Amino acid sequence: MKKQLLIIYLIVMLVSLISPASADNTLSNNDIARSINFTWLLIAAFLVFFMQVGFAMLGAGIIRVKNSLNFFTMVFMDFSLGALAFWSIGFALMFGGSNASIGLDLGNAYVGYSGFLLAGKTFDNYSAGFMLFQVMFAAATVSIVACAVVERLKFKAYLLYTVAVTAIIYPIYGHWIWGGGWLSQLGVKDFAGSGAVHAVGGFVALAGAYLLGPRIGKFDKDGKPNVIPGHDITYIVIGTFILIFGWFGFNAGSTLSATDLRISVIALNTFMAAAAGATSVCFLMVSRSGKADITMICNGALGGLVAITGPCAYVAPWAAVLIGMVGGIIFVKAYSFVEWKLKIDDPVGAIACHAANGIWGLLAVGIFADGSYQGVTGLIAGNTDQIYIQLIGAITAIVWAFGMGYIVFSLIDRITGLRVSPEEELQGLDICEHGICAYPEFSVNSKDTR
Amino acid sequence: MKKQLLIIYLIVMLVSLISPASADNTLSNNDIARSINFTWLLIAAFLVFFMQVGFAMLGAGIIRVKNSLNFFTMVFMDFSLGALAFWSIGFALMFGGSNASIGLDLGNAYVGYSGFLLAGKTFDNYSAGFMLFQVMFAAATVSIVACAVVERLKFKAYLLYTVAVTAIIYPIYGHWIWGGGWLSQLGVKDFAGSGAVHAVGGFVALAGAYLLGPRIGKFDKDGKPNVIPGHDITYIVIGTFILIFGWFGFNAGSTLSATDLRISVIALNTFMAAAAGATSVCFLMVSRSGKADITMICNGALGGLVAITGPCAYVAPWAAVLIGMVGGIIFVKAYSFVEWKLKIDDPVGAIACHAANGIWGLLAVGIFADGSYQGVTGLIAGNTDQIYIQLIGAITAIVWAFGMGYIVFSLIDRITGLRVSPEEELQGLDICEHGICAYPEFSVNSKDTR
Amino acid sequence: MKKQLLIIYLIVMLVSLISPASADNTLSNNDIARSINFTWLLIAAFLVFFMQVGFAMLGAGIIRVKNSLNFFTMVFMDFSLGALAFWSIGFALMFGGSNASIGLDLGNAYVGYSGFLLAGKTFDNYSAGFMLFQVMFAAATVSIVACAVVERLKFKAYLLYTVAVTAIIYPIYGHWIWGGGWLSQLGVKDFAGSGAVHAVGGFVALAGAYLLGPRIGKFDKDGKPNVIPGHDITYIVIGTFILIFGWFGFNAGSTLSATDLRISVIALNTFMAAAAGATSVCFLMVSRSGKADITMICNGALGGLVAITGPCAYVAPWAAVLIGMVGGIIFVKAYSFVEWKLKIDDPVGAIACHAANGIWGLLAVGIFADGSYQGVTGLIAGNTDQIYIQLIGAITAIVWAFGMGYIVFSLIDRITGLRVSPEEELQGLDICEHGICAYPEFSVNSKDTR
Amino acid sequence: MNKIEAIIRSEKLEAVKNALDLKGFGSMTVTEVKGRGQQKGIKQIWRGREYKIDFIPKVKLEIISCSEKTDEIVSIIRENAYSGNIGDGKIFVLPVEKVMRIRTGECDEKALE
Amino acid sequence: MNKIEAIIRSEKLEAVKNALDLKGFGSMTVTEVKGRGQQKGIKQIWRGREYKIDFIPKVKLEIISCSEKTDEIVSIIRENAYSGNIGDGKIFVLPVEKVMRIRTGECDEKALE
Amino acid sequence: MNKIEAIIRSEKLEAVKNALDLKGFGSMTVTEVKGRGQQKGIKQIWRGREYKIDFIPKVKLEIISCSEKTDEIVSIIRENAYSGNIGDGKIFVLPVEKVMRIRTGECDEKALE
Ligand SMILES: Nc1ncnc2c1ncn2[C@@H]1O[C@H](COP(=O)(O)OP(=O)(O)O)[C@@H](O)[C@H]1O
Ligand SMILES: Nc1ncnc2c1ncn2[C@@H]1O[C@H](COP(=O)(O)OP(=O)(O)O)[C@@H](O)[C@H]1O
Ligand SMILES: Nc1ncnc2c1ncn2[C@@H]1O[C@H](COP(=O)(O)OP(=O)(O)O)[C@@H](O)[C@H]1O
Repeated sequence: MKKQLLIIYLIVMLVSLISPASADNTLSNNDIARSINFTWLLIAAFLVFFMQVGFAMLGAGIIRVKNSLNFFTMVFMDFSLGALAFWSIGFALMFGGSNASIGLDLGNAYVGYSGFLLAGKTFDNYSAGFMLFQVMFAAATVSIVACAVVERLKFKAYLLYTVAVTAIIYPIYGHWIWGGGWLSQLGVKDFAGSGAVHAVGGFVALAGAYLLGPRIGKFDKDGKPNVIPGHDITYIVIGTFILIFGWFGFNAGSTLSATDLRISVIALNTFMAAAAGATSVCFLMVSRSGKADITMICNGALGGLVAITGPCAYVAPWAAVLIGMVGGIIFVKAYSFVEWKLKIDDPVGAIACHAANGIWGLLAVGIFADGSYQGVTGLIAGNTDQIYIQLIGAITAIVWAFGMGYIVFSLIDRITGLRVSPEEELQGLDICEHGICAYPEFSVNSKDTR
Repeated sequence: MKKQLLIIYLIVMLVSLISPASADNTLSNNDIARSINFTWLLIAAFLVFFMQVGFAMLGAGIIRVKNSLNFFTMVFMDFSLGALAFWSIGFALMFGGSNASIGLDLGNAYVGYSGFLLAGKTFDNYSAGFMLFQVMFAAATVSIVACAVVERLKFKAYLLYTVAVTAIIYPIYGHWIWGGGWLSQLGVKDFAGSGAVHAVGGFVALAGAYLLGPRIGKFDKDGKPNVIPGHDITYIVIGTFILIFGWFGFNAGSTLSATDLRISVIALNTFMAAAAGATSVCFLMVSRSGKADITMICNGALGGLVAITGPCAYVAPWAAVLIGMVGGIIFVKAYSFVEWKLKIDDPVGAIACHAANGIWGLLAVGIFADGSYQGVTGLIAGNTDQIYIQLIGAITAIVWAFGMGYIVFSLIDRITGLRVSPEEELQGLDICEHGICAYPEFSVNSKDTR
Repeated sequence: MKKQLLIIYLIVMLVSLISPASADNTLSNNDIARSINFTWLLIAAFLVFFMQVGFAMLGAGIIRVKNSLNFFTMVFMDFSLGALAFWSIGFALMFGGSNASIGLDLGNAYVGYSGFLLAGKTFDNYSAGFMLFQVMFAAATVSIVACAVVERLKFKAYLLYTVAVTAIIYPIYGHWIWGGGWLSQLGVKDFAGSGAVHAVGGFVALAGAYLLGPRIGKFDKDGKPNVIPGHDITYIVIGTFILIFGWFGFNAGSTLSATDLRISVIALNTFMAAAAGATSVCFLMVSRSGKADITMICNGALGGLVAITGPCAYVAPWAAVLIGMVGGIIFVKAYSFVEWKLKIDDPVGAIACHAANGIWGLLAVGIFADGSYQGVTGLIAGNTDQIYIQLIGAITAIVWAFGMGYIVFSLIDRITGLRVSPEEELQGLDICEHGICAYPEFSVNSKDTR
Repeated sequence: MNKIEAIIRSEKLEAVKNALDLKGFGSMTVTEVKGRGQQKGIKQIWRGREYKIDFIPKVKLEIISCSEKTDEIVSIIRENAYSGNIGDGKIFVLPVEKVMRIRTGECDEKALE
Repeated sequence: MNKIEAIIRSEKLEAVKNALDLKGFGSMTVTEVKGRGQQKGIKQIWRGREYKIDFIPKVKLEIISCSEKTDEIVSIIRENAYSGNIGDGKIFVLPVEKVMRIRTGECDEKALE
Repeated sequence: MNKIEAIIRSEKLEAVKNALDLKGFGSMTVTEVKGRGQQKGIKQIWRGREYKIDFIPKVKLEIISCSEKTDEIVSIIRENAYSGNIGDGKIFVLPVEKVMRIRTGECDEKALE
């Protein structure tokens, strides 16, 4: 991505040198190109923002009603507080030294250090739009973690952790792969963030869920996981629809420009992977139990999307279908694995969806990239190296995200404590942390409401 | 539409001949025009995709809670499985021979046969975006049918029928009218699909609802239809809002390009027709019963939208208002007609909304087209021929869609059976087909839950 | 804004003179610029339209379930009926004489009078898109008022009042500030409508809520306000998410063109103000009661958005953060003030959110405008005049909106009566005005359902 | 006087109500309840795994009647709530000491007219 | 001891609760129910057609009381649930054999203190 | 025969149900109710202001039993619904005159087997 940024930036600079008088009468080609690129980038940013409400509905629906409002509040605050943290610190750590825009000139292979607060010479029309797009990715990473720690994490701990992810954990890995850091120098390719967003989010989630421990009642004394159904399946489906809608911006917007006509292939690949993930899971579930099991189908679509996020620009539609199908199945298998083998309680399935498929997406680049875009090639194009390079990117994501997640959650534990009291957990976090339940006028039937 | 496609395509081709060096330094005008057209087309496709969740919420809200999840699942799978079917077969049948893009070169007046799997030379940046836009229309057609067969159709039958519609029924009519087939040669005009999407969907729905028979309890022994209220009126309204939002993409995106500045007239006409449909129904209902009857108002807006879909580019705003107002009233009348005269049980009102107004939309072109766009004229511009031509398009849609719907549903009946057992129907399809109900923690009051 | 309109318009005109042959082969730069500007304006209009469902969900969730459908219907009809009223009358009063487009040539400093029904020479591609964008603002103004009068206003009175706002009250203030009227001549700056939309809507709301009186049970005999909780907190949060999403179009679309690259700064400022408003309220509430109080956080974000709407183009991100933070706090304070001091019952908090922050937004231009856009400067740029000019704009908004609101609601009182009977109010307006409740199959627990 | 309580299938409520109405016993109070007994629970599926819902939604009918009418009402309920399958439910009769109609203050038999 | 059951209008619950509370009868259990009787159903409209909802939402109040207090409680409920319109509801009194407070194991009168 | 009514904490239902099941008392009917008593209401917050919810969600268990089994059932419920904190709830026992199983028409003790 760094190269792209540079090229775009150079074009922008060039133009302002060549045509200084362009503002006052008719517009030059490059003025216009810039405006179409801005339009594309901004609309993509709006769409990625909109994914937040998809996350909120999906997660809230999958959990019990007594904690659903808490989940909504978590997602709402992660983009709000996260925006302030990313704007003031994260953006500088991530893109400092990338020269993606004026003023982003200080940084090394490990971390950037220019552009804090988007102040000084860093601030211009281009960097503003660019940061808007990037901040949405940071927020998405946090929301992924929320999925795994909900129903028991203290709200204050969540606020602290939001700052840690948006100011440090996400931006630094981001710098390595998208900000000109050592992974990008190695040649790791992650177009829209299977690794940078999803694997990182997913492995922080793993650390968080592990340190928090399971919800009361999730595991029997003999370690058998119990079923804890959610409360609003329609929200799960609506949330998934919204996520797919926003994902178009997430992936196709990652060209950062509309003059890169690959956007249409990316959008199509994104859609086909979602459709394929949903379809493969649908057939799997129906063949197993005769029931369509819509929540798994939704996660199949999301698994497909996570997987295609990294390779979306480098592969052909048939490969997107394949990647999506496998992504759906990976979700199903990983979901059981987390519950039955790792014995970790991940209420919304973030680890199976984002961690497992994030890795799959990184590797898929090394397999299916066909050289039709930016010369990236994988196994099917006869390049056996890329997959190893991708593996390095994947392992780095795992180590960094799990490690940092572990450290941060442990630190927060010392500061505020991680977990609400068992009484509060039984009563539900909506009442005890937010003072109100989600549906004050409705009768709720849940087994363990106080 | 075929002509448009050709022109766009020719421009695209021309440019690549003229300016082979355009990629490496500054961009040519046609490069930029392409990128703005791609941007428009893709965003329109995203909006049309988003209509799916509008359909899902609208339909789920109008039916009983015990089947609401089934409806969500149907819509979710129709775009998922439908995407695979349209990509592999439908697209080739529809646009083969249209020359809308390279490789779409084989086909005749009745069917296309090139571009299968979007493979080979057919696959390029342009065709990818074009297919993405088109696949959303195929999915919309299926969702329309879902509205009429819900609460009793087997889920497996639905999957089969989704493939039939997206791979064959929709694409072939689509080929006739948009892919260079005989209807387009005759001069039938259907800008964004009053006929191709809505009338076709609506008449397949009629066949399906007829073959399935009414829900248990819908008709008295003496044939009087009973009232079966829905369960979530807020979803109906939200779904309608979302559909209007997406419809902007449906209609205005159908220029396939943003350099065609008619897009703004189309968008305005779309909005005015929705507003007019809602308003006319609101006044009608209030004058009848003193109650605003919001679900009818919503359908009034949708009736207006279906009606304006065909003529949206060819008419002036005042005509859009008129078309929308009549569309609203047509919905109200047709809704009663289906229930009381045809004695067909169409839970969500798809026949009244999409079949009746789809035909009205086709005819409205022949009445209100004023010659201000692409020279299409109707009665008000003194052209008395167009309305007959439009009538041919309408009759063809009715015969093809009802006939094929009848055949396909009859075939599926032999393969999997169409209808769930009466016990399953009473219990609700959510539990029996999907294994879970929509709101596991809420008390539900419905008369006939087991 | 008028100047902008003129410039854009002149460019458009110029181009059509210079390059008359542009349509038939390749496109000129200005053709392309127009198409990107249309694309931007239209998509922004779609987003602003989508805010309507945000309003509907937010408001419906904050009130009791027995009136929630009524609120949905109000919002649905305000854009529907409002579109017809604005199209036929309001648009002409607002932009007549502004020369924003051909045919908008008659008007003076106080009112416009050309462009009725968008007919005659006024109607062209540009004016169609322009009106579409503007009509959404009119609808938003009405929806703001709905928030304050809900749970007791008669539906028929609401329809009358919708016409009054969209045909007269909003357009005339709009003419003064955006249509070339006296406020714009004075130099009042209100980029996207802190004053024109939000303050006007908010002060009409104040008049309406005052004349209607409080809901039964809202105040004790001794005037102490009682707590009347809402029924669906998730809708409040989802509605807020949707509003933020749409607000990107509201603010950044108000450039009316994408070739004005300031759009990206505007979008970023919009987002940062929302985030800052949410964050400041979150910390305030947590420090007060230990509870996050999500509905207040949502209103904090909205308060920040209302406040940034006027200054969004003229200020830097750090100022947007500040404006947003203050906006959040203003909401909290004003909310108590309205309840405890004014003793006015405003169920959804429209007065605190839109009236108070609308004024704050107007003044903030005079404080934080830094001269980086269109030369607008405020206190921080050493210009002490602008704030006084802004004050004039603010006072005008207050006097005009409250005055006209008072007159219109008083008139409607004579025609249809304003308020439903106490029996109907107790039963809820859903049943008595719309004939059905929002969730027919669910048990509702509210204290005062019949 | 008696209080008749019947736990019946939700889908039989309509029929029972109509039958009672026909015979002039239109007054009743109905509650949504969940029950368990010989009827096995409902198997559901959540994210790939089966689990059993132990309690099955039922409807509880409550009718206060004069002692002479009790048997008639009980048998009307029984006939119309009957499906023959496990889970049809039960009818209980309890003694009632006093009844008052709030609107009129009438007591006992009078309050039931 | 007695069990007092009262079917009242939902909007009267607040007043009845407060009145009972004032006299020291703060303990009660409340259920959302639906009832029918002389009160006609609610007319609703669905997609252009009227239909009638037969059952009207009501609230059931249950109070276990010592026999001596029963009459007082019944009359407090009656006074405060009264509107004078059809549909005000009914109060029933049933005999109770035994009461136990789960927390303490206290029985009968003691459990009701 | 008796009707045992127990108002218990929602979160104890599972334990009570299992304990009863073990001893062969698997049949019961359950209703969501709201109660008040010595237990104070729940403080909630709405738009910056505290308010109190007076009624606390509870679960009502209803079991019809033969008179001989009543005491056993009552004590099983008591043991398993017990937490020791205010709000544990109460158990009431009422007399029942008649029981009928709808499916078979069996009456009284037979209907309870
Ligand atoms: N002893 C009992 N006490 C309370 N409720 C009972 C009892 N036995 C049955 N019920 C209620 O009756 C319903 C049907 O009973 P069940 O034993 O399943 O079928 P059947 O009555 O046909 O034998 C149960 O779901 C429960 O609600
Ligand atoms: N015989 C009865 N058995 C059970 N519930 C009854 C009986 N009669 C009345 N009710 C309850 O009381 C409510 C009010 O009764 P209704 O006859 O409508 O008015 P009123 O009590 O003022 O004459 C009913 O909705 C029903 O819930
Ligand atoms: N006299 C009563 N009549 C009806 N229900 C009661 C009565 N006393 C208590 N309850 C029910 O029992 C629940 C618990 O009672 P409470 O007095 O709060 O605690 P405890 O039983 O531990 O003293 C109440 O919420 C209410 O539902």
